[in-house]
Amino acid sequence: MNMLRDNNWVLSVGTFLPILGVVVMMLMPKAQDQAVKFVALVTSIATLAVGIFTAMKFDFDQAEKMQFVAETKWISVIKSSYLIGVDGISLPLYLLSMVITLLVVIYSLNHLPNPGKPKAFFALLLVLQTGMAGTFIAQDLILFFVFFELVLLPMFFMIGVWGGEQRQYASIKFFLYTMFGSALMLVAFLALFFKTGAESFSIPYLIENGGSIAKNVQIWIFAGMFVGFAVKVPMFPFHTWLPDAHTQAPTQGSVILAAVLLKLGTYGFVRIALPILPLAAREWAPYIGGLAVIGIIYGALGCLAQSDMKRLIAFSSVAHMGFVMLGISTLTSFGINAAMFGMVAHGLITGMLFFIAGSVKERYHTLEISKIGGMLTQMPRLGWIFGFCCMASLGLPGLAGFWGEFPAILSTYNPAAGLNVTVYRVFMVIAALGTVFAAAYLLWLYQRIAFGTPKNNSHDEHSTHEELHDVTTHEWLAWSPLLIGILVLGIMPNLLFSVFDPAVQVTLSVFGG
Amino acid sequence: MQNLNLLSAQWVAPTVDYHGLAPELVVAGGLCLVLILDLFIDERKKWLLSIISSFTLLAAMIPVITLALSETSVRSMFGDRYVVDNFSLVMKGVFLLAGYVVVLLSSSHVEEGEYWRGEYWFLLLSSLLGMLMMTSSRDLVSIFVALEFLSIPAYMLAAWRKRDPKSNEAGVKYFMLGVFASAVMLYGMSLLYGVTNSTLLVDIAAKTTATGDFAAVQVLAVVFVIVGFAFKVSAVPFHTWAPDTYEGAPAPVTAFLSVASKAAGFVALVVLIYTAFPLAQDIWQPFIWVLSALTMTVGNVLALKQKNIVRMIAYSSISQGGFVLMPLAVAGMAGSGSSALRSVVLYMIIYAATNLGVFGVILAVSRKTRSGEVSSFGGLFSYAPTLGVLMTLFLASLAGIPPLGGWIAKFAAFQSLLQSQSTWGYALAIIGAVNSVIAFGYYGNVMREIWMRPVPDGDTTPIQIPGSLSLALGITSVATLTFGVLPGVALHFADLAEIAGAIIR
Amino acid sequence: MNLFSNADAEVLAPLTSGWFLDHAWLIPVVPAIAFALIILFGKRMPFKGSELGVLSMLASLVLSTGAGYQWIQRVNSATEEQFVDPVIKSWTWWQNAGFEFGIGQHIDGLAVLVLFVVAFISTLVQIYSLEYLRGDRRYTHFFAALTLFSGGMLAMVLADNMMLLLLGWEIMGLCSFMLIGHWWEEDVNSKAALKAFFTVRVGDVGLLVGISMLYFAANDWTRENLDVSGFSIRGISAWALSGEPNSTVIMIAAVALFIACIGKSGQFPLHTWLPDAMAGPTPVSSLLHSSTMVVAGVYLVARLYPVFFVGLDIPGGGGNLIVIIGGITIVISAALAFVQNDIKRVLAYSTVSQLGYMMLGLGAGAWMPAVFHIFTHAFFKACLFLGAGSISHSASHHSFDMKRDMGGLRKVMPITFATWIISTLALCGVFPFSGFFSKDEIIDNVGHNGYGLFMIIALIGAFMTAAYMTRATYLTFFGKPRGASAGHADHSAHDAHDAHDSHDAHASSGPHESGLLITVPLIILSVLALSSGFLNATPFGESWERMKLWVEPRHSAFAPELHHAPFMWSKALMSLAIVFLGIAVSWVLSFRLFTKRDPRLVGLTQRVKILGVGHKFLVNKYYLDDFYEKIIVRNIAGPIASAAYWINQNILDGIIHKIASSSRLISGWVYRNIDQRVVDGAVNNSASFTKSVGTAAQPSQSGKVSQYGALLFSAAGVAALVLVIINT
Amino acid sequence: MFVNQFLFLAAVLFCIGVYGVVARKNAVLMLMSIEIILNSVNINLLTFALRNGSTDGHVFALYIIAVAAAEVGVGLGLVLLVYRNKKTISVDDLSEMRG
Amino acid sequence: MIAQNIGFWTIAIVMIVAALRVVTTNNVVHAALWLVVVLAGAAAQYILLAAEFVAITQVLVYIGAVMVLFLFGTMLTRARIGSESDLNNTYKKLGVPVAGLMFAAMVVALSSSFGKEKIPDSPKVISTQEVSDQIFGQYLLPFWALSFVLLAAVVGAIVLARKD
Repeated sequence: MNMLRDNNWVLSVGTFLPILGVVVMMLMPKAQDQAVKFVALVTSIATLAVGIFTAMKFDFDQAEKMQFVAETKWISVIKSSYLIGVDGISLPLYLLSMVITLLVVIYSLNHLPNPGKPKAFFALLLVLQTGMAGTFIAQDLILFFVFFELVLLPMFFMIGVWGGEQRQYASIKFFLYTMFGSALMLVAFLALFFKTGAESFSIPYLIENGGSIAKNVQIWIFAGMFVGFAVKVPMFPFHTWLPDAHTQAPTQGSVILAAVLLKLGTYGFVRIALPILPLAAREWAPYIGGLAVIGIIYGALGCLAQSDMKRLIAFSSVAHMGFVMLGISTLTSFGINAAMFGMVAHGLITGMLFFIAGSVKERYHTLEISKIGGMLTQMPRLGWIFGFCCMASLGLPGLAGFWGEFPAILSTYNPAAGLNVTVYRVFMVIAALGTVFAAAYLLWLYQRIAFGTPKNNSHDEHSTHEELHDVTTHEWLAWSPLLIGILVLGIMPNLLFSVFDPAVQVTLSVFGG
Repeated sequence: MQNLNLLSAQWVAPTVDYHGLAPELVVAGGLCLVLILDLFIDERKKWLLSIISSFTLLAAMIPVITLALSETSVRSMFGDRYVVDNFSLVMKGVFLLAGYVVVLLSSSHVEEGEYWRGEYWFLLLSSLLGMLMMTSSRDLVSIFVALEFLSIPAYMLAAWRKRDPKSNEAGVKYFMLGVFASAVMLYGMSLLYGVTNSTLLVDIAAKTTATGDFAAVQVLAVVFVIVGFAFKVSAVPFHTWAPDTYEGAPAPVTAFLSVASKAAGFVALVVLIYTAFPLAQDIWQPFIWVLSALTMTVGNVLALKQKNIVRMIAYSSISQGGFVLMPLAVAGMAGSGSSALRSVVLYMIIYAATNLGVFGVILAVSRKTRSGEVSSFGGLFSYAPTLGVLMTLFLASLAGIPPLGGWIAKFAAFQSLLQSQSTWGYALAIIGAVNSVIAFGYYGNVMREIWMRPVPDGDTTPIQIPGSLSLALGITSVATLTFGVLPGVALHFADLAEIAGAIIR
Repeated sequence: MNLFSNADAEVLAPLTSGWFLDHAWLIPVVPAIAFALIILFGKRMPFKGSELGVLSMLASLVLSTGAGYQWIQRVNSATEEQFVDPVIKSWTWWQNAGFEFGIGQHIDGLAVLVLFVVAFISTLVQIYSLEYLRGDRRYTHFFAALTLFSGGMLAMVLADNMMLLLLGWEIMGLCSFMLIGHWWEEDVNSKAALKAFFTVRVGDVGLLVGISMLYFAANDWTRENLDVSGFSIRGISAWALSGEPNSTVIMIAAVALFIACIGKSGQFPLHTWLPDAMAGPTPVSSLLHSSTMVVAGVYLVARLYPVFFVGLDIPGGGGNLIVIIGGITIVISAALAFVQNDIKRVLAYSTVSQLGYMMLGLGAGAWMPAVFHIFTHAFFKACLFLGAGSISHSASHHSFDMKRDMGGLRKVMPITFATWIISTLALCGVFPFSGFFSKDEIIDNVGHNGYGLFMIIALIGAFMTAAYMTRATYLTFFGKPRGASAGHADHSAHDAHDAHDSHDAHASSGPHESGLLITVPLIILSVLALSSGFLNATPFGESWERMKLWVEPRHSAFAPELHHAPFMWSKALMSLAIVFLGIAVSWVLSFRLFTKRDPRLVGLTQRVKILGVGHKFLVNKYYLDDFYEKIIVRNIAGPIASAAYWINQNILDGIIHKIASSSRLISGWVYRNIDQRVVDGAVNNSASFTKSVGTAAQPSQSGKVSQYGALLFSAAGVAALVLVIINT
Repeated sequence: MFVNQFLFLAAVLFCIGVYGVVARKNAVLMLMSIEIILNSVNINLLTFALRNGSTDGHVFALYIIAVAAAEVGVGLGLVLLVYRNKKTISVDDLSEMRG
Repeated sequence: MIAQNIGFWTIAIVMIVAALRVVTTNNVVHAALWLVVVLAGAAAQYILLAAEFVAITQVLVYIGAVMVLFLFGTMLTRARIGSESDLNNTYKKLGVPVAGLMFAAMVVALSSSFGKEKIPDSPKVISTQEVSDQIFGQYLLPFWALSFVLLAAVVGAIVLARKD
C-alpha cells in the first residue's frame, strides 16, 4: 500500500497532546479550578491547532493513501508496531473528535455537572480525546484495540460520577456491554493474526492477506468483530446500553458519546472488518442490513414511546446509526461514502441535540417532555436552534443529516454485486419509511417542547423565571461551530465526500471493484 | 548395574556453583541475620529488621542481575537437579521484587500491630527463599522440599495475628488443605518415581506419556502432581482455602500469598509441564483446560457476591489464576509452547505488580476505615483522590483494560490460545472473553464505590500514607502503567524466560 | 449514435435565448439570500425585514416575467413542429463514487408558467401580509419563512434534476410547518403544522423510493445517450419515452412518485391535512393553496409527465391510478365543502377538489388544460383566500365562522364582495371567467381521451363546486349580519394571540372595508381571475391558444404526443348549464334555509329517515326543483356529505390517528416489553443468572475444612478416574 | 511378592487417611490421619525403590519423614493457638469465614 | 518369599485395622496409640522392603518424636482420656464416597499398570552408605533447605504456640 511519510510527527503530537495536558493538570496544586480549566482549554485548542495543521498538510489529491505514516517498534514480540496514519476516511473523524472535545471543554467551562471536581473531569475528557483520536489514526490492530479500549474508562467515570440518578447502573451497563464486545473482538483479531500467518497486526498488511483466509473461517472471525463493533455502534439488538448511558450521562458525556464514540464502531467496520474479510463481509452484509433497518424502525418506535427528551434523542441515535450501517451493508462505495458522511453528520447533529438537552435540563430542571412547553416563547433562540437541529436530524435536504440518510437509502437500491437485490430493495423501502418515523418523532418532540404555552407547573420553587435565560455566550461559542457545520455540510457535502471517496474506493477494491 | 557401581563408588563432594546459588545464599544469610539480630536488638529498634529484610532482597537482586549478564546462560548443579536458567532468573527477579514490595507493605503494618516482628521477617524471607529454590529445582525431591519450604512459613504467617480468630482460622485452613494437597502430590510423585525410576525431571520426561504399559499409573501420577500445584495456584476446585485464608490472614500476608505463593505454584507447574510431562500432553491439557475454565468462571461468579474487599480480591485472584492457566491448556500443541510459557510469565509479572498495588491501596484505606467491607471505599476519590485513582488503575488493569498492564497479559494469553488454532483453544478463548467481561462486574463495583458513592460515615479526613507504603504504591503503579503502555518491557523478560531442557516448543 | 442531437432533425431553426433565461437560476437564489438576510438582520431593519421579503419577491417576479418573455421569443423562433429545447444549465454539486449530484436550471414553458404564477402570487401575498400581520410578535420570522417558502417552490420548479427538486420540495415542507404553526402557542395550530408536515412526509417516502428507482433504472441509459445522470429530469423524460424501460419498474416508480404527489397535493386519501392547515395565518393559506405547496405535486406529475405517461399507460384510456384518485378527490372533497361553517375550510376543500381536476386532467392525458388550470386556479383561489382573510381581518374579528360571525357583508365590504364574486364565478367555471377555459377543457379532454366515466364525475364535481360556492357566498355576504359582523365582539377565543391584540382597536369599530394593502392585491387578482383565461381561450380558435403554443412541449423524444379535443360549444354549454344549475339550486336552498328559516329545511338533517328517502323521491319526482332540492341536494348535502365527513374525520383521519396512536401504543409496547424486558432483560437476566450461579456455587464454600478436603480429594479422584479411563 | 500388594496396602492406607480427614473434626485426629497418608506414600516410594533398585526412593522417603515432622509441629502449634483463642479444637467450628 | 509374604499380610492386616481404628475411635488417646501401631507396622514394612535406615528413622522420628508431640498436643488441648462423642463431623459418611473414589482411581490405575508384576527375586539392596552418598551428593540442596524448613517450623511454631 502506498504511504506518505512526510511530517509524520503531527499525528502523534495531535493524539498525545491531551495527555500532556493531563500530566500538567495532575501536577498542579489542589483547588486551582480556574487554572485547571485554563489548561484544559489551552490543551484542547492546541490539539485542534495541530489537527488543523494536519489537515492543511494533508494531500487531498491523494486522500486514498495513508499519510503522515509513522512506524516504530512497539511490541515487537507479538509483531505489533506503533503504526499510525490517516487517509480520507479517518481524517474527518479525527478532526471531528478534536473539534467536539474543544467544544465540550468550552461548554464545560461554566457548565460543570455535579459534583464538580474540574480536575478529574477535564483530565478524563482529555484522556478520552486521546483515545478517540488514537482509534482513528491507528493502523495496527493492537494499537487500535488499545485506543478503542482507552475511551472506556473515562466514559465510564464520566457517566458514573457526573451522571444522573441512575448513573451507576448506566455506567456499569455501558461498560459491560462494550467490554463484552471488545473481548470477542480481541479474540477475532488474534484469530485473524494467526490465520494470516502470524506475521503482523498491521492493517494494511492484513488487508493484503486477509482475503485469502478460507470463507468459513472469515465468517467466524467476522462474527467476533461484528459483536465488538456492533455494540459500539450500537446496532439492534446490542443497543440497550445506549439509552441508559445517554440518559444518565452528563451533557458533555452524551455529546462525546453521540458525536464520536459511536463512530468508533462504524469506523471499525469500514476500516477493519470489511476490507480485511471481504468474503465474510459479503455473507454478513444482508444480516447487517437487516439489523440496520430493524434498528431504524425500532429506534423510531422507541423514540415515539419516550417521555424523556434525552432518552428520545438517544433512541434516535439507534435509528440514525441504522442508516449508517445500512449504507455500509451495501458494500458499495456510494453506500459507504454515505455511511461515512452519516457518521459525521450524526456526530454534529446529535451532539448538538444533546447540548440542547443539557441546556434544557439546566433551565427547566427536568427533561420530562410533558413538563416542558413553549420553549419558543421563553427562550426563542434556544427554541429555534432546537428546531434547526430537529430538522437537520430528520434529514431535511440542505442540512447535513440528509446526505447521510438519502444516499444510504439510494445506495440500498443497488447493493454490491452478489448481494440479494430484492432483499435490499425491501430494506430500502423500510428505511424510507424510517424517514417518516424520524419526522414523526422529531416533530412531535419539537411540537411538545417548543410550541404551546409555557407550563408553569414544571417549575419547582427553586427555578424562577430568571433561570430561563436564553442561550449564553459559552453556549454560543460551543454550539456555533456545530450549527455552522451542519449547514455548511448540508450545502456543500462535497467537502466531505471528496475526502472520503478515494479512500473508500481503495477500501472497497478488495471486493473487486 | 552400572548404577550400582556408580553409587558404591567413593563419595565425592558435589561441586557447587556459588555464583549460581548466590541469590539463595544472600537471602539465607539475610534471614539468619534477622533471626539472630532479633534476639539482641532493642524492642524500639526492631524496625531495623524490616530495613534489613528489604535490603536483603534488593541485595539478592544483584547476583540475579550478574547471573543474567554472565556468559553462561545455563548453570546446572547437583547432577542437573538444580538449574539456573533464564526462566529461573526472571522468576527469581519477580519473587525478589514482589517480596520487596511485600516488605514495604508489611513494615508499617507490622510495626503498628502486635506482631512478632523479628520472626515475621524471618518467616517471610524463609518463604521467599523457598520460592527462589522452587524456580531452579528440577527434580521431584527438590520441588517437594521447596514447596514445603515456601508453604510452611506461609501457613504460620497466615495465622500471625494470633489474637484474631479469623487469622487463626485462616492459618488452620491453609495448613490443612495445604497438607492434603501435598499428600496427594506426593502420592503422584511416588508413582512417577516408581514408573520412571528417577526423580530428575528430564529423565521423567522421556518416560512419561499417556500411552504404554504404565499409562494408567502415569495418568494418575500426572493428575495428582498437578493437583498439588493446582492447590497452590488456587485453581477451582482446589481453591476453597484461598478466600477464607486471604480474608483472615493479615493483609500483607494475603498480598504475599496471592502473588508470590501463587506465582511459585505456577513456576512449579510450568517447570513440570515443560520439563517433566512434555510428552504427556494428552493427560494434562484437558485437565488444565477444565481447571482453567472452572477457575475463571467460578472465581468470577463468586467474586460478584462478595461484600468484603479482601475476599473479593481473593476470588478475583482465583479467577486471574484461571487466565494464567489458559495458555497452558494448549501448551502441548505444536507451536504454542513457547508462547504459552511467555504469556504465563508475562501474566505473572504483571499480575504481581497489579495485585500488590491493589493490596497497597487496601492497606492504606483500611488504616483509616478499619473495615474490610467494599463499602468502606465509598467516596474514596473525594477525600483521597490519589488512592482512588491508583485503585482504579489497578482494578482496571486486573480487568484487562488498555492501556494498563493487565490487558497485555490477557492479550498474550489469548494470543497463545489462538495460536494453537485448535477448537479447544478457541473455546477456551471464548470462555475467557466472557469471563473478562463478568470480571468487570465486581471491579466496576469497587470503582463505583470509589467514585460514585458517598463517604460511608461522612468522615473525609485525609489518609496518612506511610513512606514505605507510598513507595510500594509508586513502584506497582509505575510498573502497571509501563507494562501497559510499553508492553515490550515486560514481554522482553517474559520472552527471555526459557526453561533449560524444556522439550515443548 | 446520438438520437437526441438536434442535428439529424430535418431543418431546425436556431433557438434564441436571453439573459433572463440563462440566468433563471437567480429566481430562487434571490429569495434564499433574502431569507438569510432577514434571519440575520431582519429585526434591526426599519420594517423588520418585511421589505426584504417583498423586494426579493418583486425581483423574482421581474426575473420570472423576463424569463417568460424571452421564452415566448424562443418559442417564436422555433418552427411549427419543432421541440423547443428547455434552457438547461447544470453544474456539478458534488460527485461521489460514480454518483453525480448536480444543481442547475431546467426552464421551459411549464417552468416559466409556474414560476410566474408563484412569483406573482407570492409578491401579492407578501404585500397583503404587511397589513395582515402587522404587529405580530414574530413578524420577522413570518416573512423569513414566507420568503424561504417561495424560494423553495421556485427552486423546485426550476430544478433540472430530481435531487434539487427534492430539496425544494422538502424546504417547502419545512416552511409550511413553520408557517402553519406560526401561532404555535395554541395547541391546535402546532398540531395542524405537525400533521401537515407529517402527512406530506408520508408521501415523501414515495418520492425517495421513486427517485432511487428512476436513478438506477435510467442512469446507464442517460449516461450513454445524453451524458447526464439518472437524476436529470430531461434524461429521465427521454429515457421514459425511449421504449427502453422495463414496464414494471417504470410503473412502480410512477406509482411511488405519485404517492408523493398525493401527499403534497392533498389528494384522496391524504388530503386531510389540508383543511387543518387553515390554522395558519390566512396569507399562508392563500399562498399554500393557490400556487405553491399543493401545486407542487401536480407540478411534479406535469414535470415528469413522460414517466407517468408511460408508466401508467395514460394514452390507454379507461382508467389509471391518477384519474381514479383525481376523480375520487373531486367528489369527496366537494361534498365535504357543503357541511363546512368555516369559510376557509370551504375554500380548502374546494382547493382539494380543484387539485383533483388537475390530477384528473394529467392522468387523462389532458396535460395542457391541467397545467392551464394551475395557472388560472392560482389567481382566483388566492383571491378567494385573501378575500376570506380580508373579511376576518376587518369584519368578523378574526373569526372564519360563516354561520356565526358573517352574513350581509356585501354592503360593508363592496370591494371584497366584488372580487369574491368574480373569483367564485371563475372557480365555478362560468364563461368567460378564467376557470371556464381551463376546467371545461379538462372535462372535455378527459372525455375525449377515453375516460368517459371520469368526465361524468368531473361534471358532477362542477355542479357541486357551483353549489357549495353559492352556499358559502350566500352565508357570507347575504342575509343578515351575525355575530362579529354585527358588531358583537367575542374576544374570548382569540385573546391568546398577542399578535391580534393590536387589532382590537379597529376591530371594535365594527365591520368595514379593508385597507389598500389588502384590497389592491384583491383587485389585481380578481382582474386576473377574470381575464387570465383568455390566454388559452380554446373556444375562440387556435389563434387564442397562446398558452398551448408557449407551454406545451411538442412531441419529440422528450415529450409524449398529446391529443386535444376539438372544442364544441354544445359540450361547453352543457357543462355551463350544470354549473348554473348548481348555483341556482344552491342559492334557492340557501335562501330558504338561512334567511327564511324554512321549517321544511331547518333541521332536516336531524329528521332524515332512511325509509323516507325513497318515499320523498317518488313524491317529488315531477318537481324538478324539489327533485334537486329535496333529493339530490339534501342527500348530498346531508347524509352523504356528513357520511363523507364522518368517514373523513373518523375513518381516514381516524385511521391516521389510529395509526398514530396505535403506533404509539405499539412502540410503547415494544419499548416496555421487547426493549426493556426482552433485549435489556436478557442482559439483566444474564447478570442475575451469573449471580444465581454464584449463589448455587457458594455452598461449596462452606467454610468447613473437612468439606474442603473432601472436595479436594474427590475432585482429584474424579479427574484421575476420568483421565485414566480416557487415556487407557 | 507382587509389587501391587505393597501398592495396594499404601492405597488402602491412603484412603483410610482420606476418610479420616473428611470424617474427623478434631484437629489432632485430622493430623493423625494425615500422618497415615504420608506413611502410605512412603510405602509406595520404598516399594518402588526396591522394584527399581535405586536409592532415590529412600532419600525421598527420608525427606518426607522430616517434612512430615515439621508439619506436625506446625500443625500442633496452630492447634494450640486455636485452642487458646476458641477453647476448642474442633475444626468444624472454624467456619467463621465462608461463602 | 513365603515367610516374607506371611509377614507382609500379617502386618498389613494389623496396619489396616489399626488405621481404621485411628479414624474411627472415639478416644483421642486411643487413636494416638492405634497410630503408633500403624507407624510401627509401616516401619516393619520398610524392613520387608529392604530399607532399614528408613525404618529406623521412622521409628525414631515418628514413634519417638511425633507421637510425643501428638500426646502433648492432646493433653494441652485438654482432651479427656476417656471417650468423646464429639470427634467426628456430622457428615462423616461423606468420607466414605470420597475415599472410595480415590481408592477406585488408584485401584484402576495400579491394577492395570502393575498387574501381576513381581518384585525382583534378588533385588538390589540399597546400603545406608548409598543413601547418605546421595543425600550429601545430589540431594544436598534439598537437605540444606530442609534445615531451614525445620528451623522455620520450630521458630514459627514456638511463636504461635506460646502465650503472650
